[in-house]
Amino acid sequence: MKKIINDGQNVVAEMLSGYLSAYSRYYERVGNSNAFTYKNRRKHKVSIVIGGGSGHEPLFIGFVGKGLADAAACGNIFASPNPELIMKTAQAVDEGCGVLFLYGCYAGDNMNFDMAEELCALEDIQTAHVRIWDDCASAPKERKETRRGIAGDVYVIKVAAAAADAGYPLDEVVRIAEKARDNINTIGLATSPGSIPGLDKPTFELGADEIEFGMGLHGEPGIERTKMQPAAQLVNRMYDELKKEMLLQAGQQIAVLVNGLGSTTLLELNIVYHELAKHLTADGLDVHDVEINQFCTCQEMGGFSITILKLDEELKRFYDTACYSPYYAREALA
Amino acid sequence: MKKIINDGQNVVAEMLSGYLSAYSRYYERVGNSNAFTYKNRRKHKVSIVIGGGSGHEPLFIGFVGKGLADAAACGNIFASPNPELIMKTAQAVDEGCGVLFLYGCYAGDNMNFDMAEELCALEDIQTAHVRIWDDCASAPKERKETRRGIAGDVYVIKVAAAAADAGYPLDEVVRIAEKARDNINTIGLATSPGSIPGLDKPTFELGADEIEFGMGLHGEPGIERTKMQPAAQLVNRMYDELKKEMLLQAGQQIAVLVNGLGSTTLLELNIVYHELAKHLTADGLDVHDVEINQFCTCQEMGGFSITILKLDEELKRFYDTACYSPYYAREALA
Amino acid sequence: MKELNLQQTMDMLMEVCRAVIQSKQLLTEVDSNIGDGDHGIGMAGGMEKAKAALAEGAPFADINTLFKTTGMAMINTMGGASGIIFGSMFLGGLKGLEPITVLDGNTFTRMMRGALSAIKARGKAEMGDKTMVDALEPAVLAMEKLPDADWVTLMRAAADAAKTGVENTKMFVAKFGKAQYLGERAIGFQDAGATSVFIIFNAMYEFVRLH
Amino acid sequence: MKELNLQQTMDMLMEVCRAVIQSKQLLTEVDSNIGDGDHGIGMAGGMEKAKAALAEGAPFADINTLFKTTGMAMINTMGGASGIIFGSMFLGGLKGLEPITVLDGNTFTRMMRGALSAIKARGKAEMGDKTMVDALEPAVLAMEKLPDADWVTLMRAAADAAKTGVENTKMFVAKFGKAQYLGERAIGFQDAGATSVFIIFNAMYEFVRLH
Ligand SMILES: Nc1ncnc2c1ncn2[C@@H]1O[C@H](COP(=O)(O)OP(=O)(O)O)[C@@H](O)[C@H]1O
Ligand SMILES: Nc1ncnc2c1ncn2[C@@H]1O[C@H](COP(=O)(O)OP(=O)(O)O)[C@@H](O)[C@H]1O
Ligand SMILES: [Mg+2]
Ligand SMILES: [Mg+2]
Ligand SMILES: [Mg+2]
Ligand SMILES: [Mg+2]
Repeated sequence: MKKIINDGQNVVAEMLSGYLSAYSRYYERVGNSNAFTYKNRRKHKVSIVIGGGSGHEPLFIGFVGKGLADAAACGNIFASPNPELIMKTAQAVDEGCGVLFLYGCYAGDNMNFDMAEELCALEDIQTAHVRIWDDCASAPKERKETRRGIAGDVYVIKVAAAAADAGYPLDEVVRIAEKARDNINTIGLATSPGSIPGLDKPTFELGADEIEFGMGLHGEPGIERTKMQPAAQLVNRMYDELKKEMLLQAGQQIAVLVNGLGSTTLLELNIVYHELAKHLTADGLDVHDVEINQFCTCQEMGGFSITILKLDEELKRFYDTACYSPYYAREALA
Repeated sequence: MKKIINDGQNVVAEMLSGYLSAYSRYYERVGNSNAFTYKNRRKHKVSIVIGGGSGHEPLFIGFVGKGLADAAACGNIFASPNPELIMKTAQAVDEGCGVLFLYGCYAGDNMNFDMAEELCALEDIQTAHVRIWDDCASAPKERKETRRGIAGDVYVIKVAAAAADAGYPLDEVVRIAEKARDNINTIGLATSPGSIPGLDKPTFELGADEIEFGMGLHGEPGIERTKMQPAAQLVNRMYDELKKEMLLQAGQQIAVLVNGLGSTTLLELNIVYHELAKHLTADGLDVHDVEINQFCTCQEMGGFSITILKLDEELKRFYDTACYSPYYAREALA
Repeated sequence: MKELNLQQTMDMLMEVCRAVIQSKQLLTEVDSNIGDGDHGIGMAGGMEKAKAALAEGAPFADINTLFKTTGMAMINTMGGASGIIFGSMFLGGLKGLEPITVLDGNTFTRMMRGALSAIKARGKAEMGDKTMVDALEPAVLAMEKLPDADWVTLMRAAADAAKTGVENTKMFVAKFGKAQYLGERAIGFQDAGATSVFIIFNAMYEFVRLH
Repeated sequence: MKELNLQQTMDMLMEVCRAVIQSKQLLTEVDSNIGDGDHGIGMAGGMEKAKAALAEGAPFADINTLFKTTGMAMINTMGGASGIIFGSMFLGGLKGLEPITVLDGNTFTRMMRGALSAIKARGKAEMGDKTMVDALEPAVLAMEKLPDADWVTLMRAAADAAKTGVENTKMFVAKFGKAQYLGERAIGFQDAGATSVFIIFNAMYEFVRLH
């Protein structure tokens, strides 16, 4: 694995050093830790703190900014940040209106954020959390609280941050974030593995002609391994899963994210949407907005995911506001 | 090569179908060709038309939009668009104030755009062109008109489009675009090849432990093949080349772009800037702005490039304006 | 040997750090089979930091601080599931413990029982869920069956029980961590965290055996 | 055979298309060695489109339109350096040519001279620059040495000269196209475009030989 790094141990600190000095206009490091805040955040509002394992860039570093999260706490590669770091990050942005933690539902994140909330309580910081579990390939619907959080994180962060910016109190921001979370599903597929910087073996193996539906962002196994197929068939299969899971119906308003996992090109991702759009049109869905990008990756993993967010008027209001970070910028939608 | 495509012949048309239906808010196809225009472009101004071979996404499709180009003509993978397509694209956005073509300096692009200008003349469309030749590894300074255009395209497009939006006449926009072009250099390195969709062999070969400095965006050979090295050393070498080439001096104001070639992750690119920033600081350069992103790729090629733009007050004025496309969005800089 | 003094306890913890660091490759492989492959990096990194913190913090006033330093270093550098779980292995037994400067087997057994409770409270895993609990709980039970034993006997029993626990994890489907998504496919593979527990007790056993 | 009628000319161009399409793999490999590897895709794609355009456009009023249809199809589907260069190979000789319905060798030779001039004007390449000019120019010169020759003689000479031209490109450093950046390292490899020129003339030779 040829990785452009210096030393496997220091990758996260060095990445943040690069990011925060390049974008010092926007960001400020928390002490000399692996966490940072958005400088121009609105005051007197619920603070949004995001975080998780590193290695999925631009998530989480690219979802802090205007109309987005107020701060991010970055763990080591594929490992949750620690409780003290999370607490310090919350402390750095707390405005006395409470802090909402948004993170993907993984054992490590759950435990570290839980303990961080205990530490915050000792510091008199009011907290809440919403765990994101959008990956419908990772567990059956009845056990959805054990599902993984993947690209759907992006929508939850966007919507919750807009609600916080709109001045909603903590319990309302939680309600809206949970509503978004409960209206989002994602399914992915992998064509080739990523690798952990500093290790010389990839995170998993796939035959030269194989792909896996539903594979997780760290190479966790999915629901089916098959031979490689043309884009149209791959998208068919994935859309079917989402349609069943989400009970999609004509007239339903949705937002759609086609997300590349790392080395799959924008050319390919746009072809994926070319195929997906046919289904959405045929089923009479009302497509409010679409993003085709690399938002939630697993190093140079090959493959992509499709995320659908069902919108109602309230969610749409928060979805539509402008946001800005170096990796996720949108003008306000009309 | 596992590519998420349907058919090697149709990739560009299908990619554009996906892109233009996802972002129909912003874009409109020219007829049913592989070209499109920005819907909300300013009127009564010089029109900026960009284009070149596909396969380098987000270039060129992602550099059309607010404060950016007015239209793009997309060729087949790694092949210039044809003269008729270019002419039709120009025709679609011509406001009677002239059309400026911006493209990378490659034999195919040069000939096709030249012939397109001849076709435009027959249609009474006033035209001009600026060829971009920023890759200082591709030829010595004395023959810089034969150098390749790579990531530096982004800056020339940004600055020229801002000048056009500011209402400058064609000859002035040409002057400013050329000034930008003449103040930009880029050097890249490749760690692994990309592949042309539909072909099953990569575009070139590199040993498991080898990298190549100065390799072109289609696998054209560079200036030196060496063993893989830590990020710090790679950046040293590249910065040295740029410093020599551009005669960088303390106090010079610059903008910097660290660009990933495809599968090299944002984690790595940010580490590259972590190293680069040390040199820039040590040399007393005045870093006005930095971007770390994947703007100009070669499919899933591994590696990155560093671009430096020397700014003066005029260039800075145009650099600083806001711009928006799904893949390149920036707020106005203070 | 019935008691370890402060220096000996410190040396034993240092030995634990070294053993885990040396097992980085093994732990990477075990976690790669059914997890995400980072357990070796994580544990080795945490133990590097613990070693450094112990070296830097010396001399220590009491054994409590030794354990606290180790546990906090792990939690705060590793992050991840195992940072908090393995940090708790060193921290979780300190609650309510008066400052001590000698460590006898009974006290250590009580500390490990406290750690086990903390870990189970935090992580909700029970025996059979294919986690480090499958190694830690048998080790604690084995130690509890040997009140007033000397350190060598105690640690041999703990390491043996942990080892059996590791073997048992092969039979289980995972309920926590990244292996849970594998379902039946995880069967046949041992749990990474359980392997670390064995390495830790085994290092302690080797230490007391040689001193 | 001294003259081709309209249908024969059409059949010959179809044969050229087929031959190039069949050489896709070879052209890919040749371009991969010292270029970007897309010449096979480009030429095959252009010729597919030319074939379709010829089939669709038939019946044609004159031979001029046959060549124009082929050349325009290539330019407008291939793009790239070779789209315009090879499109010009079919278009470039039409300037000033009265509509014709039979094609004799002298006219064809003049057309190829016109094409060569157009290509050199557009692309600025000269003999020795390691481009398709290195195959086309010798072919034109060879044909010009055979006024009033029958088609088989003429085309054999053209194909032979092109073949030698291809061989010669191996000795050159490239001045145009993506191989230029290779400098000395391009020596030993033949030029992709020159290879296509040979394939085109050779297909014509095979066609007239068999008819
Ligand atoms: N809820 C839990 N309770 C106890 N141990 C756990 C729990 N979740 C995970 N573990 C332990 O952590 C180990 C995984 O550690 P590691 O690979 O470092 O973390 P991650 O799963 O975040 O990659 C598992 O092998 C298991 O023993
Ligand atoms: N300026 C030129 N004049 C004549 N032929 C050229 C010129 N530039 C390139 N060619 C021909 O085009 C061929 C390359 O074609 P192709 O691979 O399809 O285009 P590209 O170089 O854009 O990838 C070269 O082998 C060469 O013969
Ligand atoms: Mg992990
Ligand atoms: Mg090409
Ligand atoms: Mg792990
Ligand atoms: Mg080529």
